[in-house]
Amino acid sequence: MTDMTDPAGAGQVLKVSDLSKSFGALQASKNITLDLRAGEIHALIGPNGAGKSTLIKQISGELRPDSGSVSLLGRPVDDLDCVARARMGLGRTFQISALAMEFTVLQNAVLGALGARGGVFRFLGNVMRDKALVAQAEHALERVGLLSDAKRRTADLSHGQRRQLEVAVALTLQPKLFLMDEPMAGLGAGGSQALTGFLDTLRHEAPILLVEHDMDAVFALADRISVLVYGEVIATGTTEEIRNNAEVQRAYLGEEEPV
Amino acid sequence: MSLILILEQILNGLQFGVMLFLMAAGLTLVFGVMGLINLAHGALYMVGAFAAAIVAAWTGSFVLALVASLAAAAAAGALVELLVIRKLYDRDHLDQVLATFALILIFSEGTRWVFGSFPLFLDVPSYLSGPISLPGGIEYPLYRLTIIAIGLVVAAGLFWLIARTRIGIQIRAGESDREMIAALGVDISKLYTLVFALGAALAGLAGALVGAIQSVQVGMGEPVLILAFVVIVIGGIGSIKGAMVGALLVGLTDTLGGVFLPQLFGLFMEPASATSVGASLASMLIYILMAAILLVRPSGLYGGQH
Amino acid sequence: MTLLKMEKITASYGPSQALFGVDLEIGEGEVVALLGRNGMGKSTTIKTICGMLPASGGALTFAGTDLRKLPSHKIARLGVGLVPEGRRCFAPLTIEENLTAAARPGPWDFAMVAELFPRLAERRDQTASSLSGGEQQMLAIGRALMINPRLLILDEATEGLAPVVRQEIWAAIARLKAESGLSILVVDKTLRELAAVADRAVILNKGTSVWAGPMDGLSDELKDSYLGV
Amino acid sequence: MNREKLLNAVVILLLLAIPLWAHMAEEPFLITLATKVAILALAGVGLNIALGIGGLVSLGHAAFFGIGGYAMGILAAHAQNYEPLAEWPMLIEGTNQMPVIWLVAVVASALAALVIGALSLRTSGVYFIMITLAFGQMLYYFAISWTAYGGEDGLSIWVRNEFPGLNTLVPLEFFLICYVILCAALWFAARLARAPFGLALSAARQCEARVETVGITPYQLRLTAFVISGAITGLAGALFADLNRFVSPTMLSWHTSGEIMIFVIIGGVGRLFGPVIGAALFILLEHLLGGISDYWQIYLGGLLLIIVLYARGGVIGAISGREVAHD
Amino acid sequence: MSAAAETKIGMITTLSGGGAGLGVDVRDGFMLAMEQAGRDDIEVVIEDDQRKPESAVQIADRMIQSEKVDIMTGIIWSNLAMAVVPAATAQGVFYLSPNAGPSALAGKRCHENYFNVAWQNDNLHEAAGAYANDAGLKNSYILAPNYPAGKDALTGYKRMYQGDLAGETYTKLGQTDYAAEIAQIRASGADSVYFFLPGGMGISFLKQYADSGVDLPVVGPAFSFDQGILQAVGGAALGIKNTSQWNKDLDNPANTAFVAAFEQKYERLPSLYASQGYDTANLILSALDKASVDDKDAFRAALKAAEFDSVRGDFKFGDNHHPIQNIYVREVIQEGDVFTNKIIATGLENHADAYAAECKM
Ligand SMILES: Nc1ncnc2c1ncn2[C@@H]1O[C@H](COP(=O)(O)OP(=O)(O)OP(=O)(O)O)[C@@H](O)[C@H]1O
Ligand SMILES: Nc1ncnc2c1ncn2[C@@H]1O[C@H](COP(=O)(O)OP(=O)(O)OP(=O)(O)O)[C@@H](O)[C@H]1O
Ligand SMILES: CC(C)C[C@H](N)C(=O)O
Ligand SMILES: [Mg+2]
Ligand SMILES: [Mg+2]
Repeated sequence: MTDMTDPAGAGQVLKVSDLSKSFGALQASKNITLDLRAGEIHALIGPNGAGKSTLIKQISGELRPDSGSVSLLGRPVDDLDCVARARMGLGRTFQISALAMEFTVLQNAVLGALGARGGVFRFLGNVMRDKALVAQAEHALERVGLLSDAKRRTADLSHGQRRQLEVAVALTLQPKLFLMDEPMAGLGAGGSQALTGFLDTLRHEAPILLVEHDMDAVFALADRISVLVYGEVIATGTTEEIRNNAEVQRAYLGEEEPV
Repeated sequence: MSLILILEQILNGLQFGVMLFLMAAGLTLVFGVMGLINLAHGALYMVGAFAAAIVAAWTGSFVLALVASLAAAAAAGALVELLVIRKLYDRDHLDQVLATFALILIFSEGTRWVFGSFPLFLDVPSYLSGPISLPGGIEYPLYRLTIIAIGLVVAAGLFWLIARTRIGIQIRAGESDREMIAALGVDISKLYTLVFALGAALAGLAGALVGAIQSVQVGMGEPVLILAFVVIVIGGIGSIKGAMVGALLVGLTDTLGGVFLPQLFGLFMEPASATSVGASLASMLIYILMAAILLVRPSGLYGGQH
Repeated sequence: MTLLKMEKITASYGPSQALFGVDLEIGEGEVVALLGRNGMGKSTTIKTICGMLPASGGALTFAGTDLRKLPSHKIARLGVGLVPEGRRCFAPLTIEENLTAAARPGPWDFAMVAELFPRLAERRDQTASSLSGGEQQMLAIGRALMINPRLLILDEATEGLAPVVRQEIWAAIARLKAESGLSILVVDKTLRELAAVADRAVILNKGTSVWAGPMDGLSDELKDSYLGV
Repeated sequence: MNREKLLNAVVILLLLAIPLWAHMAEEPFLITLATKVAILALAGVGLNIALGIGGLVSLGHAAFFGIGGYAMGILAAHAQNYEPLAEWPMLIEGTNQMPVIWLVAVVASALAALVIGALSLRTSGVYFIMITLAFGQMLYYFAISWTAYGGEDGLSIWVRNEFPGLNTLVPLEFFLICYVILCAALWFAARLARAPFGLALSAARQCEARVETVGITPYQLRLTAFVISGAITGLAGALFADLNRFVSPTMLSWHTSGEIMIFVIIGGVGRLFGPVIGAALFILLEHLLGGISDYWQIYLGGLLLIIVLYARGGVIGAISGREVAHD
Repeated sequence: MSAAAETKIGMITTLSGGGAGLGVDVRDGFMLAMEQAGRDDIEVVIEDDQRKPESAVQIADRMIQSEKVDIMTGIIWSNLAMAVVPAATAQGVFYLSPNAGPSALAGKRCHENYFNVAWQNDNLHEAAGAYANDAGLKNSYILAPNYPAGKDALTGYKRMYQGDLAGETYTKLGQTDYAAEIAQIRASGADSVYFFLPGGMGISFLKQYADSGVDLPVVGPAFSFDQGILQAVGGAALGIKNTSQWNKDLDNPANTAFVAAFEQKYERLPSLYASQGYDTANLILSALDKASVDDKDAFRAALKAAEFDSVRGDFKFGDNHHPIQNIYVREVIQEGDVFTNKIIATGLENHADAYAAECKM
């Protein structure tokens, strides 16, 4: 659907080079280099506290790295803030839901559509009567299966429903790539399966950098997997390679590896 | 200007700061630690001063007067917490502002109703009155030195209470998630009543101590309240250490600014307008200080992420 | 012997009713899994047990005590330890302070929790707000254990945890069950992992308990119609 | 029509009907009271844009109210004395024309809001409350010692300023001016809340990170809201000074900020008519209780306490329940 | 209109909050005189201005528009007076000030319907300056709050005082801690201190001054030593000289009767504010005896004549309708356990204010 312009050549939508970040004595990112290519799902796994969310935050622009650089769509974005990066087409979901709780589900989605379209500084005119925006928002809700809840207050949603809404809002942005920090967390078994199916189709719209602890989902979806341990990428490879990597098993997967 | 005078002014600034700390400490407990904006804190300061003045008049004992100020303010605080404040913890700050503003009206006018419109008498006891000589030839009022000492003791005690005791941990946990700490078995309501009463008692003590060298009258708490808010915001809300540093900064800035600014302007302006321009700027100085500090450190000097 | 008994419990969030009749029983030393799709009332059921949401009807007793009349903190003191959905660690407090805030005497103390989750001991002076998601989850479990509960309630306690850690937690739960006779009510999405520890399961659908039985009695139809698997 | 809308309609009609009746019954003071309600409500409508939609708890709105007041005071005082305001770099004369005064008041308070907002919005929460208070207090102390315009004594104007085609000295006509401006501001605030800007601003209050990730900068939203809010409150200040034909530093004091905020809270934060109902109720109470005893403020305090404890979401919240999320 | 209320008087004064003591005294003095007159054709409407100028303006509007009062009075504070008086007198209402006397209303902006029954703001300070000369003070340190009345005060003092100034300080309005100023005074080499700090500010200053060990003689206007605050200051004020146009020991029959009646009715000693309220009421009563308020010219002339028994003894108005009167030097003394003042000298005789020349009436 999205036509990927590809100035960097190698199909790279996102390129992280040599990124480092410390919190005091704790080095949360150590010379991380990694990329995301058109049409793929690149999973990032690793033990709790390994620095996955910290990396995501540096890519999205919420945190500034100490050194190293990030490029989006072939362009270095190190001096852009997270708003500017979002405008370039970076969509993300949060590990802990970040939604406007007093809004209806639909309003949250419309907000996304509004951000994507621009024209926020309009002081007259009813935004919820803006057909184009609402249609775009409803379409996104429908895709995650929340359309029937469109009129409910976001605060009244269950935990899992909020996760779905997060994804829907990211969809309204029609981003050129997604950063997803544990989208499966809190979804029931059924919900996880459904979302897995959905992400599988989404990769063709925009590639996804996926942080996830749900190994069923990761192994089902990922084209490539990178493993982060103590802030360092210790391995990158295909599902098979990673599954059989002894170091990864020890540090992350454990013995009784899920089938 | 002689060195002695400068030293004396610095001492004055410190003492004013410690005085502010006594007030700010209670406010920080309630505001920072319990997450409640309590505009009525100044009213509790007034209650303490009035209680002290009355007991001093009856008994002639300053110590008893101080005890009375602690007791009366703590009792008023506990009562207010049980009847009103308790219903406000899970409200937003705005409801708290309105409710505690209403409490100011009730306390102030109630006090005026009972005690009349004229200020009351409360004086420094004879054993603390008059100046003493400090090394270096500084003459300094003994009473003010006593206030500095009391303030430092209270600061140490509070710091220990909040940072080191289990009660302190529970109070802070309650501020972060009240429902959760209750679900873990802590009777947070009782704890908060106690804390509120403690904060009130500190305000009452400050009122009594300060009342002895200022005027004991209706509305006396209000200007101090604003300054105390300035102090805890500069220091960072919820931080006892911040309240201490903030109080000293405000005390020194206010005192030294009032003294030196007019002289500074006198260097290049004619004397009459220098005093007046200098005095105007001195009045604004602590607010300028607060704005400047918040611009550099948006959550105060020692503030967390409030 | 029955520790917790819940009969025909109903509850509402303001005007909107969320529970329409939940029956649930947990015996001493038993591990019960509470199942159901998103939004079916699992967390709400837990909140009514812990006194965080009043039940509007039905009966609820814990070791013979009527819980419906008790405030939240008294219920906890009877021995109900909660690991809530979404962790809810005390953000500005350090790990150590989080753990000691509500600690009650008993076998579980800081050393035991540190043994279970060594990461927490390493970071004991770091504030909860700066912990990674998984670290916060460990902290929440440790915190609930520190009150030395008779009934431990885990609401999505393994959410966001790395597989190794999850295995450790399941192992820890299995150990708790075997060694201390602790009763456990657990909500989790990974049926496979639940099956290893849970004795019985209760399924909720739209705020009503629709099935209860032994864990291995979960048929594929049940899973399909109520869990969407 | 839901209950809130019905209530709003009743209030706005009553606010018009009472002065009309008072005019016929020759009760001019009632008109003055209604004018005061309209003006203070206008100030509240301004604050409510920042506070209710944007969540910006400003305890410094007296600054804008006072700047509006001084805009009127200074311009009119110069017009009255035939002394030009400035001769250099160009000749600026005072004026007693309301439209010009309003324009100056709006521009001056908007500029002040731009500066104060740009600095203050770097903080948030309680710190924001206090930094806005600090800027307000700076202006307050400045005005007290600014003897050129009266210092604490303030500035008195002999006659009310003029509005083309109306006799502003007739209480009813001045009321109508204020009433129309209030209605216009309410209309604008209602549209704003539903407009794209309102949606984004409200979202920024509820969840800043969400707004950023959809590519909108919360700071810009808030600053814009703060400037609009300050400008409306400034306009109210100019009208208030004209109502009293007097301006003084009290308009700049934190009490004034507190009172405007209290109107909004009493009525209901974020409710369109919150400031109108709050101002009306507060002024009515003040007026009625004043006669009861010297200690009337005790009763006022008691009533406010009852409102805050038992009427969640302010008076409007108590009457019409939880806000309906708009279509 | 019924015969019961032919004249309506509106009193706006401060009855709530911190400054209420002054308003209460003015009101009580005023109402005492009214009660003594026992006239049923006068109605007095009293309203609390809460010390807010805007409230005062609106109350004034109401009194003039709705209550249709003929005479207004009561305002304590200059800033409130500046807000209310020009508009009220312009609308044809008589305003008699029982306390505030801002210089503008005595000079450029004087008005035929405005009478000040107390003093022009500078007067007591001028007397204090004159007293300082007589007492041989040569190097005063002077301080006042940084607001117009404070500036008037120091201007007034300096107008008469001939010695040097060891220092001049404007403090913050509402300041309560004076340690820094007292240290300055100690170091300044002054031989005396003059301060104008009304209300709580003065109480604080005096207590702190007494505790500091600085023992230079202190002079002040009566506002810093009025009956309402002396009890609160206590022994710290004993012996201090201050200037006032009135004191309870002024020896004239009207005053003796007033002091006795006031004490009996209110169970406290009257303050100068109470005396001013009492005089204001009696002035109105004396004018009403001669003319109806409806005849404005006649009534104005009757007021101007000021033929009433003032508790100050002789009392007359200058051309700008401000008093020409004696101003006395008082000393703070203790009678039993009550602190009060006694007159020790006459500071200025038949003193008129400095702004009269600017008044074109
Ligand atoms: N602001 C901060 N200050 C100090 N330490 C921090 C801060 N933010 C994160 N950390 C630490 O950095 C490490 C990496 O955290 P991060 O949130 O990136 O982990 P993660 O890989 O996302 O883990 P999880 O899978 O549990 O979410 C953790 O040890 C965490 O405690
Ligand atoms: N605070 C609330 N206010 C109003 N309604 C709520 C609230 N919390 C939950 N609900 C509603 O109550 C119902 C039950 O929610 P609950 O959180 O118990 O579901 P759950 O089974 O725990 O789901 P999940 O697996 O997604 O956590 C849902 O329909 C939800 O929308
Ligand atoms: C009581 C007096 C000191 C009042 C003073 N005249 C003032 O203007 O405020
Ligand atoms: Mg993470
Ligand atoms: Mg749940």
